Amino acid sequence: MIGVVKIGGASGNDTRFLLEDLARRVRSGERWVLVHGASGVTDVLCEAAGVACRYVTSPSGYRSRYVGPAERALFEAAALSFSCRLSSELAACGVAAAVLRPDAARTARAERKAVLRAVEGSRRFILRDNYSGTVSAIDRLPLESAWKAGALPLLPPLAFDDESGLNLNVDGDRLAAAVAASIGADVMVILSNVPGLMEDLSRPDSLVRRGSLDGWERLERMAEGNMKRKLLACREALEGGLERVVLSDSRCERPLTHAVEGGGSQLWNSLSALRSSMAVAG
Amino acid sequence: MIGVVKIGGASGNDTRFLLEDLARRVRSGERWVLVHGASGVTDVLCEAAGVACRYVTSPSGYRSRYVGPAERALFEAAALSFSCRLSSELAACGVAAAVLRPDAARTARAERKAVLRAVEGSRRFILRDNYSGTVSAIDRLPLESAWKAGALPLLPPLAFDDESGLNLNVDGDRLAAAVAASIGADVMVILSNVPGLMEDLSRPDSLVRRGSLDGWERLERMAEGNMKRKLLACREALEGGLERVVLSDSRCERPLTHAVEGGGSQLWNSLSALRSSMAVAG
Amino acid sequence: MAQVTCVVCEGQVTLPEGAMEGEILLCADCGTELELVSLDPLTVEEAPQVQEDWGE
Amino acid sequence: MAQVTCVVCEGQVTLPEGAMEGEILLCADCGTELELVSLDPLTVEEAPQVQEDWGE
Repeated sequence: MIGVVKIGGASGNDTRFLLEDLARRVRSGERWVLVHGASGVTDVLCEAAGVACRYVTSPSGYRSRYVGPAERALFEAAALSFSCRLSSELAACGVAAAVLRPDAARTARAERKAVLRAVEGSRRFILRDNYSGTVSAIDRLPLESAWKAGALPLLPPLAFDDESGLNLNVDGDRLAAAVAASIGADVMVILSNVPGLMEDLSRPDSLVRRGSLDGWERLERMAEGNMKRKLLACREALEGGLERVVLSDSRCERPLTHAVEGGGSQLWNSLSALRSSMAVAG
Repeated sequence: MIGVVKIGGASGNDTRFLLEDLARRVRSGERWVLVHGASGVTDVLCEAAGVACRYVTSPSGYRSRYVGPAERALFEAAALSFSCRLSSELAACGVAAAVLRPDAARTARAERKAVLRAVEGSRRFILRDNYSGTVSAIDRLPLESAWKAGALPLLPPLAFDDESGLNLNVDGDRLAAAVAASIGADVMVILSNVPGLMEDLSRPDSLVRRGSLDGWERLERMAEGNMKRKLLACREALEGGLERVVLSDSRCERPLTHAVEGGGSQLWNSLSALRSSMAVAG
Repeated sequence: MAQVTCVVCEGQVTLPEGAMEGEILLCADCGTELELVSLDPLTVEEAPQVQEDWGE
Repeated sequence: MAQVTCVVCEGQVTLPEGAMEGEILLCADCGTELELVSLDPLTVEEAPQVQEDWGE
């Protein structure tokens, strides 16, 4: 089994359940890659350093963090510190995690969104010194040499931009999707603090249990805010060759096993794959 | 062989030689702990975040970085990012490094120097919100569980302060000494960009090849600036039970092997130990 | 109110109150989108078209 | 020049020009070291003795 699991980057997140579950599966011989986000821990570091977080909105209404030179440096440092927290907790579970920093390990490359348009009320702006990026390429070699050394590859939400020679912050979910496609993973699991894709966020019993690329518009219509980006990442993984991706809850006891064994929202690359999974589930 | 190696934290440092040498020795079955400094990378992050570095001088003339709440957060993040750089480069050499972050792994504890006295010209001050610390205790268990998982323990210059619940920045050399004493290391090697302890910094041929606790005052008189602290760390390791510590140059091809096999300044815990080493060296 | 010359049709474009560097101005005469690249000296260029929406 | 009362001998201690919070003042009467803990209100306490020199 080769899998990719993505978790959030909030400093308060209780990652113990996930890391124990992941460590158990790694020790049993499964090959995993752990990708994490960093927005929560970045806010904490920006505040400590007295750097105000600025948000900007794209012409089509997407609200994102503005990443100038100072924010980039803080985002990178916060993301890597969170990687160290996860690697320390994994070491305590008997698993060696190899934190792969993209400028050193060249795991992920990014294209910088150097020119952006933003709107503020009725006014519109061109942003030029933005340092966030989109993942453009993955090199699987460093991941494989980490496995060969008996380690779990652990990736912060960063990718290397040859032009600027800097690590840019990228969307962790889409980085996980690009990695999953590049290593031909059997499954990608995105864990967050919601049960999965919800038809109606106010109704806890409205979890969408299954979906596939064939009915993707229906899923997209339900998604709100961050879930839109998670769905985009899921589609990129499925179109990148994965048979299955799962959106599931990180707050249960064995969150990874729960997701792999059918919990949360199971999203398949085709209707037929979805049907055969139901036949198997019986 | 159980060893502890300490390297500097300047962002420009070329760590390739050292990491390849260390990886070779780890793959051959030797047990090592890698400790690193972070002052260089901290300056880079402070500058990027627009936080000015402030230095203060102690009543007896020691000049140190002032570590307030903002500086502490930046120092911690910069130190951990440098840990990730080393772990990525080690992964490329086929060695899994387990970055141990003290608040998560509880490897090292610190006592906060909460009240400091500083001088500025003729004026004297009490500094109260200082967040640097002195190493007070080491727990060897996380180091051993990292070895058991086949990983190289990698420690940033941080230690956990139970009272504030924060990682404090500590002197990397003295952290290495405390770790070496706690695991009963055979040798501690401190690598930096000087050949070792020099009798006269302006004379490249004035390397002190050997010394021991018995003639320590003579060594201390020669040391200037940072070397004073490195010598203090060496004495703490020798008084902590080590037989030998080495101050050597990180800029040669196999810097660790060069130091272990007799290069740089070899400092012994007693004159007799020094003499028997010379007999063996023949 | 400060004015600047449109680089396409040379019409006069009025700056809004508190205009900032990077702001996009619309030339009322020819409809070109202009980027206020510098306030001192007052300079505009045609605003670049950004390919994808960076939410994607 | 502002003055503050020494907490040990109640003598009057003159503040130096541009005195800052945390500054150590010497009471000329009894030789006690005073820490200027607050400028507003003007408050001093006996300055703590710091055990080791933090260079060690």
